[in-house]
Amino acid sequence: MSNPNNVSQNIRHDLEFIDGHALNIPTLKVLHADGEIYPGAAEPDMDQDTALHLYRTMRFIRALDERMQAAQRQGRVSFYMQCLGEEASITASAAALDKNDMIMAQYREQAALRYRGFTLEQFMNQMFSNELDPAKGRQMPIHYGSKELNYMTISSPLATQIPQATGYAYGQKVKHVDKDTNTLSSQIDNITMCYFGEGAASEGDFHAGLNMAAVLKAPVIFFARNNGYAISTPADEQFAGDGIASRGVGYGIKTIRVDGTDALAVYAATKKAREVCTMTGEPILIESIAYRVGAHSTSDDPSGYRSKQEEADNSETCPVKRFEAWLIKKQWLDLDAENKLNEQVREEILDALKVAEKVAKPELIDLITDVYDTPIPSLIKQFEQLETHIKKHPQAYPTTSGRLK
Amino acid sequence: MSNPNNVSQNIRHDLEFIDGHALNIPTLKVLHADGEIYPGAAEPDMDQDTALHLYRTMRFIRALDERMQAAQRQGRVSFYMQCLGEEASITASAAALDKNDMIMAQYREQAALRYRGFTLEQFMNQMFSNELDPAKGRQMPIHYGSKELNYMTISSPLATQIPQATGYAYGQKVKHVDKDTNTLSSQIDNITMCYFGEGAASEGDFHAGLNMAAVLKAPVIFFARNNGYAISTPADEQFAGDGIASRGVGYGIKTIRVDGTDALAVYAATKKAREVCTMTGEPILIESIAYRVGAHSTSDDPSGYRSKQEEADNSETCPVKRFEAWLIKKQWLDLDAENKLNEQVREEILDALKVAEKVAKPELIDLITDVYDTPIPSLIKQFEQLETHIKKHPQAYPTTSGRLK
Amino acid sequence: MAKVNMLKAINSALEISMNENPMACIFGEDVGVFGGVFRATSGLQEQFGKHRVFNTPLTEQGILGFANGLAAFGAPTIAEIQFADYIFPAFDQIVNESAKFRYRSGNEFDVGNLTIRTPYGGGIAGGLYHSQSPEAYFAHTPGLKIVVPRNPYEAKGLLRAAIKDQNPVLFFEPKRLYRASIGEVPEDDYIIPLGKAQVVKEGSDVTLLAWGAQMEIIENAAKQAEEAGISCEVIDLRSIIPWDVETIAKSVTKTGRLIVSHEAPITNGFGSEVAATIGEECFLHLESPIMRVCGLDTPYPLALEKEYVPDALKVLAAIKQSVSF
Amino acid sequence: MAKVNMLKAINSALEISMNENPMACIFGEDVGVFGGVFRATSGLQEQFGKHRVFNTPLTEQGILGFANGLAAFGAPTIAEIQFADYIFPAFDQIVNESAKFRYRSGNEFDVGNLTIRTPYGGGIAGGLYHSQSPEAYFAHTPGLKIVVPRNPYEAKGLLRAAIKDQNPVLFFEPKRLYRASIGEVPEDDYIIPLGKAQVVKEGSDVTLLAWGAQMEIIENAAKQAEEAGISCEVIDLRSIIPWDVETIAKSVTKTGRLIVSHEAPITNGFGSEVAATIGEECFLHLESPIMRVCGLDTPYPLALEKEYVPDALKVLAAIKQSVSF
Ligand SMILES: Cc1ncc(C[n+]2csc(CCOP(=O)(O)OP(=O)(O)O)c2C)c(N)n1
Ligand SMILES: Cc1ncc(C[n+]2csc(CCOP(=O)(O)OP(=O)(O)O)c2C)c(N)n1
Ligand SMILES: [Mg+2]
Ligand SMILES: [Mg+2]
Repeated sequence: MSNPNNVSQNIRHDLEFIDGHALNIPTLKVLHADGEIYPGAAEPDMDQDTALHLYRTMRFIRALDERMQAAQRQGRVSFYMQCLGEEASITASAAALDKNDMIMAQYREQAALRYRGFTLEQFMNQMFSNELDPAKGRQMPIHYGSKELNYMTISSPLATQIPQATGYAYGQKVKHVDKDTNTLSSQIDNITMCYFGEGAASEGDFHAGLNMAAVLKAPVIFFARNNGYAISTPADEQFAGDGIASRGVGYGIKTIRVDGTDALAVYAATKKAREVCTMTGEPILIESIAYRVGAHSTSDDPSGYRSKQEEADNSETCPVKRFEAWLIKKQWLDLDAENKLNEQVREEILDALKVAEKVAKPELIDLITDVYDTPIPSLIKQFEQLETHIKKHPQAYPTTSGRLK
Repeated sequence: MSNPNNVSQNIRHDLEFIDGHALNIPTLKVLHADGEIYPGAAEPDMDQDTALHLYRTMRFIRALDERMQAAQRQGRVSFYMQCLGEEASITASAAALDKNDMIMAQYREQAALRYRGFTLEQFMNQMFSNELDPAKGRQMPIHYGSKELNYMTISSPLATQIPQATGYAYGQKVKHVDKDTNTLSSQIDNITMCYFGEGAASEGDFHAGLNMAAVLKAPVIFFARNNGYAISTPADEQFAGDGIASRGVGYGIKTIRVDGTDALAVYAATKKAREVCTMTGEPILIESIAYRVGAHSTSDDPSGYRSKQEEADNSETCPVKRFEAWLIKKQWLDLDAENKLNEQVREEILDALKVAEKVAKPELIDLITDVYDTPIPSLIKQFEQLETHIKKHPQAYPTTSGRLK
Repeated sequence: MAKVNMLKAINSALEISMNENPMACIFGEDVGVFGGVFRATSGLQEQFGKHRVFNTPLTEQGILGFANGLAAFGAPTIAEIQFADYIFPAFDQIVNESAKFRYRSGNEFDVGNLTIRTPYGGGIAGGLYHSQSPEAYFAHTPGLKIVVPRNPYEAKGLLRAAIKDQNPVLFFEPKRLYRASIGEVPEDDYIIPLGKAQVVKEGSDVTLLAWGAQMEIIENAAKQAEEAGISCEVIDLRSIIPWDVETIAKSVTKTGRLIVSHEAPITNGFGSEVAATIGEECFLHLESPIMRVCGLDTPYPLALEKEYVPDALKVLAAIKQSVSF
Repeated sequence: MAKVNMLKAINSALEISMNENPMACIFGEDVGVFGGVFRATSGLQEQFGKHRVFNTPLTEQGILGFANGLAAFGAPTIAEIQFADYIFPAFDQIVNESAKFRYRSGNEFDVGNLTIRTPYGGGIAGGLYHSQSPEAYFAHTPGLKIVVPRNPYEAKGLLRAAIKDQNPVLFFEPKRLYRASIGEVPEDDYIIPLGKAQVVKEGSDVTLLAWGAQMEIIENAAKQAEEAGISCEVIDLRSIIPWDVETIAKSVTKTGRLIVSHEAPITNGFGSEVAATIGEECFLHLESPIMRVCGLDTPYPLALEKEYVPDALKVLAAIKQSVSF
C-alpha cells in the first residue's frame, strides 16, 4: 500500500459488496473442560510456580468477591463488583506479562492486581476509603491503583484508559529513542496492557486509542473482555459485527479471539502478543469471550433483563475448575491442601474487613491535597474557611473535627 | 451468532493471529479512461438527461472552483475550497440519490448541492456572507445549506455529521413505524447520504455513527472520500488498515470501495447501496478513492508537504474527461456546444460574483436571531445596549449603523 | 392526585410526550427493557415498542450525535445520559452542534426538538464520577436552555415544558431526590414555563437562591435562620438559562442581601454569574457582599463528602454573616 | 535580543523544552513535516525526529487521551489542538481525566507533565468555529491551570513555565496576534511565573482587566480615556487559573472601579468569576458596579464580527459610564 490513499491495489469490475461478516473469526481453545489439552493445541510453557500462583489468585478473588458481595448486602461497604466467570481471562492474561509492564484496567480486573501482589489490607483500605488507602478515600470501592505494582488507578469514565494506554505505551517506546540519532536505540522492554469491556469498546475513545496505536506503533495489548453485557445491554444491542475482534483489521492490528474461560488459551495468546509488541513495537488486539456470570455490580439486578436459563446455560464451564483439572492432571496440585488454604483465606478476608472498616477516614486536609501538586491560594483560603467552620461546629462533622488542631 | 457474546462460533486450537490486513479490499472500476466500459463490468442504467446533468454539474463546479480560487487570491473572498479531482465521486453519488434523500456533507461536496439545483446566486450569497444568504452570513465561505434541497448546512467541526446522519436516517425509518402496532408499516422511502473525508474518519464520532447505524438499523450511506490527505497529513499517518473500507466488517456493515474518478462506478455502487438501505433499513459504507488534486483550501500550500511529482502522478485521470469520453462514445454529447456553454457559465460566474460582493451585509438584528427560536430576555437587553452604542458611534460601525431605525 | 416520587413524575411526563407525538423517541444506555439504571423509563419500551424506546451502544457522543440528527429530522427526541458525569464525551455535540444548529443555518435547520435528561449531583456516596453538577459548563453556551427541578411536581411540569420547547434543553435531574422526594403530582398533563424563578418563601432580611436538590438545603437553613429571627426569602431559580434576573433582582432590591448556593465548585459556577449580574443590577441596594456557598474547588470527594457539601449549617453561617455585615 | 513575532517566540520555547528532556514529545494535527497550520512547530520534526514530533490522526479526544497516557508515563508532553474551537471532543479527557488524575489516585499517578497548546479567539474572519475563546469552560474545573499570553515575550516565558509546571496546563494562544504581535524576545531560556497578574500601566480612576489578545483593546481604550482625563490602571491577568485575586483586589481597592473584558460570551464567562470575587473582596471600596465588556450571548458571528466584539470604543464607553456612575 504505497499509494497516497493507503489502500490495497486490486481491482474488480463486478459490483459486489463485502459482507458485513466477511471475516469469520475463530476462538482459540487450548484446555478442554476435563483438564486435557485439545488435540492440535500446544500446551503453553508455564512452570508450576506460575500455574499455582495463577490458580491461587483466582481462588482468592472468588473468595474476596463472595465476601464483599455479602458485605455490601449487609450494608458494610457501599458498592462492589465481582468478576465471576472472568477470573481466568483476567488472571491468566496478567500472568503472561512482565511485572514492569503497565496495566490500565477498566474496573473488573482485581485479579490482575492481586496477581501482582496487592495485599488483602490494600484491597480493604481502598474499599472502606479509610486513611490508609493511598488514594485517600476519594473513589468508590474497587477503584484500585498502585504505582509500585504498575497498575494505573481505575477511572470510572469508560474507555478513557484506551487512548491513554496508547500514550503510555508510546512513552515506553520513546524511552528507547536515541536523542542524537532520533532512532530506536534498543528493543522495547516493557509494554502496556489495556483491559476494557465490549460495552466500553463502543466509546469514541476506543476508536481513537486503537487507530493511534496502529499508526504511531505503540506497544500495547488491547484486551477486550466480551462478557456479553454492559449493565443490562446485551452484546447484540451493543454491536453488529463479529465481536470486537472483527475491528482489528479495520485498524491494521493483528488480532486474536480466545476462550476467556480457558486460562491456557488466554495465557498463550497474551504471551505471544507481548512478544510481538516488544519486537515490533506494534499493538495487538485480543478479544476474550467469557460470560458475566454475576450481576453487573451490587447496584444491579440481572433478573430484570436476562433469564435464569441463559445464566445457567452460560456458566457451565467454570474457569477455575477447568484450570484446576489441568493442575490435577499434571499432579501439580493437592486439592485438599488447597481447599484448606482457601478456608483460611476466607477467614483472613473477614478479619481484614473488620479491621479496615474501623480505620479512621482521611483527615480534613485531604479534601484539598492532590488537586494540584501544591494547593493553589484560593484552595488554601477555602480550606481555612472550612476548617474554621468545622471547629465552630465539631459535632456536625464528627469524621474530621476531632483531629483538627 | 445467537450466543450472548454475539460472536461467531468456530473454534481453532492453534495459536495464530488474524493479520491486520486479512481483508484485501478490491476497488470497483467500471469506466476505462478512454471512455469504454471495462470487460466484465456492467454499464449502469443511466439515462441521457441524468448523464448530461451530471456532466454539466461537474464542469460547472470546476469553473466555479477555478474562479473562486482566483477570487480569493485577489482578496475578494476570504476563503475557498476546491473539489478538484473529486468531482465525479461527489456528483455521481449525489446523482444516484432521490432528491428527497437528505445529504449531510463535510464541506468539499459543493457538486452534490449544485446537482440538486443550488443556484449560482445562492453560492455567491453564502460566500460573500451578505444579507441574501439564507444563513445570514454567519459561516465562513463554502458552508452551504438548503432545507429546500435537503442539504444539511455544513458544520466545520469534523465528523459531527456522521452520528447525526445516523439519527436523521433513523427518523426516516421511524416515520414508517405504526403507532399502534409499533412495527414498521411500510418500506422506507428516503435515506440519508453522509459524506466525510478519510481524515474525519479518525474522529470518535465516526465510530459512534457507524456502530449505532449498524446496531439500530438506520438507512444511511456512509460515503468516505479517501483523497489521500487531511490538510498536510497523508493517509498513511492517518490509518494503518486497508483504507476506510476495511472498517465495515468491524461494524457488520456491507461495504464497497470504488474508484472515485470513475463516475459510473460511483453511480452504480451508490444506486445499489440506496436500494439495500431502503429495503433492509441498514447502512452501507462506500469508500471512494480519488486524489485531492488541489490544495486543502486557499489557506494551504501543499508544496510544504508533498512533491510535484506525486501530484502529477496522481492526477493523470481526470474524472470529468473520462466521463466526457463515455458521453462522446455514446453520442450523447456535442463537445463544441458544451464548451461554448461552459464559456458562458464562466462569464456568469464572474458576473454573479460582482453582484454578490456588493450586496449589503445582514442587518444588526441578525446578530441575535436564531440563537433561540425567539431571543431570550438577556439577549434582547444585550442587543438594545449594542444598538444604543452603535447609534452613538455610527461611523465606527458602518456596515450596520446606516440601517438602524 | 396521587403522591409519587420524582421518578414516577418523570416517567409520567415521558409517557405523555410519547403519546403526544408518534415520532417521539427515548433512548440512552440501558433505558430499554431495563428502564434505565434509575428506572425513569420503566415500562416505556413495553408500551411504545423497541423502535421508539431503545438502548443505545455505550457512547455518549454517539447518543448526542444521533439525537441531534433525529431532532433535526423533526422527531421529539429525548436522550438520556446515564450520569451527568458522563456527559463530557458528548460535550462537542452539545456545545458545538446542538447549541449552534439553528444559528449557523439561519434557521434552515434546528434541533429544537431535543431534550437531554441526566441525573446530577451528590449525596449518594458516588465520589468524583457519580456526583458532579455540570450546569455551569453549559450555561456559558448560547443556544442551550438548562432546567433543574426540585421536586416531583416541578419535575413533571418542567420536563413537559422542556420537551415542548423548541430549543435544545438540558434537563438535570437531582438523583438524590429520585426516590426521596415525594409529592402530589397530577396525572394529567401540565406545564411549568421555562425561564421563571419561583419565590418559594417570602422574607425580608436576605434572599437565598438555589435550584434542584440544593433547594432542600437552603429551605432548611432558612427555617433555622427564622428561629434566630432572620427572615429569609427563598427562591428556586428553576431555569439556569434563560434565568429570571428580574425576580432575583426584585427580591434583592427588597432584602439588600443575596446568598447563592450550589454543589458545583465555586469558581466559575453559575453562582458567579448570578453574583456578577445581581452585583451590577442591585449595586445601590446591596447591604452586604453577595455570598456564594458552594462546593470547594476540588473534584467531588467520597469519604469527606459531608465536609465538602454546602450544607444547611454553612448556609446558615453565611446568612448570619451576611445580616451582621 | 531579536525582535520576533509570537509564533517564533513559541517555537523557541518548544525548542528549548525539547532539548531540555530527551523524552519530551510534541504532537497534534499537522504539526509534523508541515509544522502546524500556523507553523508554530516549524522545523521541530526535522530537528528532533519523527518519534518525538509527529502528526496524529485527526482525533482530538485521541490526542488528549494519548497525551494523558504519555504524561502519566513521565514524558514532557506538549499536545496541540489545531483550533480552540475543536477542543470540545477532548473535553472529557481534559475535564474528567487530566484534571482529576492526581487527585483520584492520591498522587500515585499524575499528568503534571502535560501542556495543551491551542490557538483561540477572533479577529480573523473565522466565524463561529474558528474564533471561540473557551477559557471559562475550563476555569470551572479544579485541577487545571490556564494561561493566556498577550505578546511574544510573555508567550515564551509563560509557555516555558507551563511546560515545567507539574500540573496539566492549558495554554491559549491568541491567533490574531501570531504574526501581528512583534517584540523583543531573549534567545535564552527564561520563565514568567504562573498565577501572577501584571500591572501593565498604573492609574487611579478605574481598573481595566483582560488577558491575551484583549489586552491590546483595553490598552487602547485606556489611552483614549487618558485623553479624556481618566486615569486607568491596566492589568493583564495572564493566568486564569490560578488567578491573582490579590493584585486585582489591591488595584480595585485603590481605584474603586473595575471593568473586565473578554471576547467570550458574557454569561458565565471568566469575567463573571472576577466580578463575583472582587465584588465580595472589595465590597466597601467599590464606587460603581463592576462592569463586563464581553461578547454577546450568541455564537461568534462572521459578517457582523465588528459589531460583536468588545472593542476599544465599547470599553471606553464603559469606562466613562463607570467613572460617572
Ligand atoms: C463514559 C461512561 N458512560 C457510562 C458509564 C456507566 N457504566 C458503568 S459500567 C457500564 C457498562 C460497561 O460495560 P462493559 O464495558 O461491557 O464492561 P463490563 O461491566 O461488562 O465488565 C456503564 C454503562 C460510565 N462509567 N462511563
Ligand atoms: C474537529 C475538527 N478538528 C480539526 C479541524 C480542522 N480541519 C479542517 S479540515 C481538516 C482535514 C480534513 O481532512 P479529510 O477529512 O481527509 O477531508 P478532506 O479535506 O481531505 O476533504 C482539518 C484537520 C476541524 N475542522 N474539526
Ligand atoms: Mg461487558
Ligand atoms: Mg482527505
